Amino acid sequence: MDPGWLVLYVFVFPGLLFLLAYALFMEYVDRKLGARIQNRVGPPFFQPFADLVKLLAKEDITPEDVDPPAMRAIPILAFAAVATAFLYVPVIGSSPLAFPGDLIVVLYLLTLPSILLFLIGWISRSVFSTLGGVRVATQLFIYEVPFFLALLGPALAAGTWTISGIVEWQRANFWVVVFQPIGFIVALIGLQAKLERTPFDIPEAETELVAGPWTELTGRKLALMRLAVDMALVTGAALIAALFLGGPSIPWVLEPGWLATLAGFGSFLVKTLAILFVLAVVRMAMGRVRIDQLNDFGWKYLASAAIVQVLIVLFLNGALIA
Amino acid sequence: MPEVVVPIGPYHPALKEPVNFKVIADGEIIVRLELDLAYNHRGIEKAAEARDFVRVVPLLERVCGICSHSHTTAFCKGIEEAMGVTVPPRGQLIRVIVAELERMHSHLLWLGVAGHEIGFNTLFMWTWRDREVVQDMLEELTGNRVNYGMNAVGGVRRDIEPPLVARCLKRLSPLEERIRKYADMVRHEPTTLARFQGVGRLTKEQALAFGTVGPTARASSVDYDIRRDDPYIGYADIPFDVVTDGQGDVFGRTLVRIGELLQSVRIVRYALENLPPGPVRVNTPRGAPKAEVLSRYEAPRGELAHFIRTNNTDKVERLDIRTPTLANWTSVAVSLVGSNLADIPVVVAAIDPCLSCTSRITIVDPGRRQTSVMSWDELRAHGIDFYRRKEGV
Amino acid sequence: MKLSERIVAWARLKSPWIILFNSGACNACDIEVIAAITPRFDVERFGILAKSSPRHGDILVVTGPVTRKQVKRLRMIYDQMPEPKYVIAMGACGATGGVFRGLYHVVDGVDQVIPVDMFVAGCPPRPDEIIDGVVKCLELMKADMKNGGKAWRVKAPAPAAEPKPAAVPGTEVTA
Amino acid sequence: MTNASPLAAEDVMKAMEGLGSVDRARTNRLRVIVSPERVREAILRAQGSLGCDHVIQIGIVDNGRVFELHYHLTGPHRTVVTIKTELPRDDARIASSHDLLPPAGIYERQIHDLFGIVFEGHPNLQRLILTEDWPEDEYPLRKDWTMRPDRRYGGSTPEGT
Repeated sequence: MDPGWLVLYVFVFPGLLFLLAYALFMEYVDRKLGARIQNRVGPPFFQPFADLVKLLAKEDITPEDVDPPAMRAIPILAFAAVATAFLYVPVIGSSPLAFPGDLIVVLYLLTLPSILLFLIGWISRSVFSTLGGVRVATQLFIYEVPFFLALLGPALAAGTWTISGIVEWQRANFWVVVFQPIGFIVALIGLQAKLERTPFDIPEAETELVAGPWTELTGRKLALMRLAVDMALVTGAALIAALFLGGPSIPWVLEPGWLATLAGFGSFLVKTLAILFVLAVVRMAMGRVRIDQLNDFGWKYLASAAIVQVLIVLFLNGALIA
Repeated sequence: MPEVVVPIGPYHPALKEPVNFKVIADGEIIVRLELDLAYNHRGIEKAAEARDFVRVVPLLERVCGICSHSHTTAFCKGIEEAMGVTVPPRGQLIRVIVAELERMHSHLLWLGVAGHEIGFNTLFMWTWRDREVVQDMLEELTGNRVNYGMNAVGGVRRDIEPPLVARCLKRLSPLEERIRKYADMVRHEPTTLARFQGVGRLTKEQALAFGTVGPTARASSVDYDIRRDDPYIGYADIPFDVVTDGQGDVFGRTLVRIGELLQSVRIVRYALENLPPGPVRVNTPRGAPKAEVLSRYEAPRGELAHFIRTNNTDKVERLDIRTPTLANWTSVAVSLVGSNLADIPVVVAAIDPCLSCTSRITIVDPGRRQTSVMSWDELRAHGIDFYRRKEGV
Repeated sequence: MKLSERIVAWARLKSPWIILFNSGACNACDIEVIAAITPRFDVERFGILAKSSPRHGDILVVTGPVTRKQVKRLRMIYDQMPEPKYVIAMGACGATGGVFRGLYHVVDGVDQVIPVDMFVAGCPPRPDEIIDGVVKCLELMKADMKNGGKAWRVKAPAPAAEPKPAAVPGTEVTA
Repeated sequence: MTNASPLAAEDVMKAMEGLGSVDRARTNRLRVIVSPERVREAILRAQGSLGCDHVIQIGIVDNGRVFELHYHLTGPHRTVVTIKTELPRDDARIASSHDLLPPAGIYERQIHDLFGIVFEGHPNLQRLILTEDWPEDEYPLRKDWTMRPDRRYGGSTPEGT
């Protein structure tokens, strides 16, 4: 690929700039949907942007006894990890940066914000942050395994570890969700838990721990961390759309090429927003579970369901080859 | 992980009111609990001794903004008893209407807050939306949304006109329908069930021993309701049922409150339809003869007691207020030990604490205040010993 | 103002996050503030969010006459908030102590403890009035940004606070 | 347990025999006046033979001469049994009843803080209600208490908060 195009791809579209804009838009859609379900009007469309700018301009307090460079670095790391992960997820056709095994890298990069959130809770020297951080780590061990297993299904079926490859395979065959519905549901639940949204917002449970690991964050750090989570929402939704719903591919051939790309982009938007819709409705229709209840649920049902799904995929693969 | 002290409050988002628990948690399990509650102490009892009856009523209204009518009614009926004055039936029924509307707004408020405590914000928003209907009725009846200013010694200060009665009656039916919907929602929503059932359980014996009152006691099948057991302001003639439940946990308390909401709708409807004609207020003497009255009242949170001593002047010699929240605190502190950190808000909220009532005077520490850290076995032993001592009485 | 300053000023006005602190009120103001969040009034329309950590807040809403026990805590919450921060004192109690003025365990008004930018009258103020108060506070914020800080509002030094009356509590005429 | 027949004055008189006089303060409230030393005995008897299982309130009155303590108890019969006793102002102490009535621990602590009555045997009679820096020897709800201008009553700090 032409290096000029690559720079454009990484920084403008569908890289950083688009990601930022889409993340803010997603947050708006999420909040607005929630408000409508709750019988309210909800925020205006520029609200996430206003919040971001305001937080960036606010005083930045570093609590006593906290290592300032570490505190400063963590939100930036989280932001960078998610922004990088997004580059490998196909938005308009395949990603030019795709390489064998990029699915593993994306999953790893998406785990980073949670670990960093735990770290920032741990170093904040506040009881609420520490407990929140410990809860983040506990929750991480509960949802990561089923989430990874669920995302393993499409890769096994397609026989490739590149996300773009899985998308291609789906274009040739059919959407993964058709024969892996369990995996799809587990992946959605895992994403909800990863993003710490109700009913899995245990780490930042407002009524118990003020704001969990977020308690001591101010100004820029808070802004970046919020943005990282919004971007993780986009990346996670895009990832699930790519792995289960055929990503930006469209089932029929369009001419000319730019029209196909445009249609692919449209299908990307529709699919991610549909996933967001499901996540938002779940968020609004439920209360928060306790961490021990999540532990029960995660290991008893979620992990078993994911394993069953993987076994089914393996069996089907074997049957097809035989 | 070592034991952590989690300070909950006095500024804490779960409880918009100031209270402080030092929760000593081992990981997620509560090991010990230290309560410190009097952040709202303002000294109202002292002030009540220095002001005359007319000025005490607005003061008592501001003991607590949620149960403002409860405090004034308890006080007024105590003073009326000391003076030997009878309030005309119309005035009494208007008091009942306001009291039951207040119970409705308080219970709806509680239901929303309980939803908020478990992160179920949609329930919170929906109940508070319907609470606005009650608030509208209260505003039309009394002229104010929160501190009604309705009571005076000798009766009520505003009469209800027939068009207003019709308007209120029209609002009741949709409200009742909504309440039934919430009852259904709470019974079937899985996360609510998971968070409410089996949490903060009190047996009937414990509920009696710790002196709980109101919905907290009634959820542990203690059949105790001042409205029926010691009828006041016309409750003797009004048909209603005392709602009890045998589960004793937060879920039981929720069901009791929802049941009481429906009963309140019934009472308000009955009272509106059967308003007798006549005056709403009688003139009272300026002072009260020497007397001693224990005025009990079933506030939304339970039995409220005003102990009033008068001494031939227009001021009380002593006004001693025992609020329902104060009576319920001991049970909370006991039932929280050993439970999960995440359960604190919901268990505390389950008694519907009204801290500005409570801290107007006092408080509490049921456990011994050791500074040493107890091991889990020691704690168990302590718990067993504690219950044995309490229940042996 | 430079363009960046303009954008920041706009963002601040569009996204005020509030912190609610009860410094000894009777709950009436608190439930009215919470009622303002709920569907009938829905302040999220204006970008107002109720936040839980004082580190995230822009506007501190204080209800109630400050009781002696809460003075230290109120001060601490205020100190924890990042600049620029504003304080709204709610209701008659927040302004003067209301019916509790002169009682032995209150210090009569929020401005005895922390600087207050806006008072909202009422006992309790209706949610509409609370929203109006926040909006007026935003106008003040705008004026502050135009004039470069809160200093322009100080015209003359405030008279020294009167010493607390030593009379028997409750005998004074309430304001 | 509900709707048991109300207590008759005779029952209370019989139960409280030898402790003090019984009078009827109101239709459903009976009052027995006992000396401070025998309060615990009276509570035990009320719990035993009168079946009182609920303490409503420990009311306290400072009438200028003495402190009056009123233990309001009730039970399934829904009649309020008030046990009244008087304590001298200069040496106000009485045995604690926290072990007989679990909720009483709370009420006694509040009374101690505001009136300075000492409940002997209470496990934890500490300050809870007033602010931490309130002067130790001042009890605001006593009739003869006034705020002294030369003293600092906590809350505001010298640096002008």
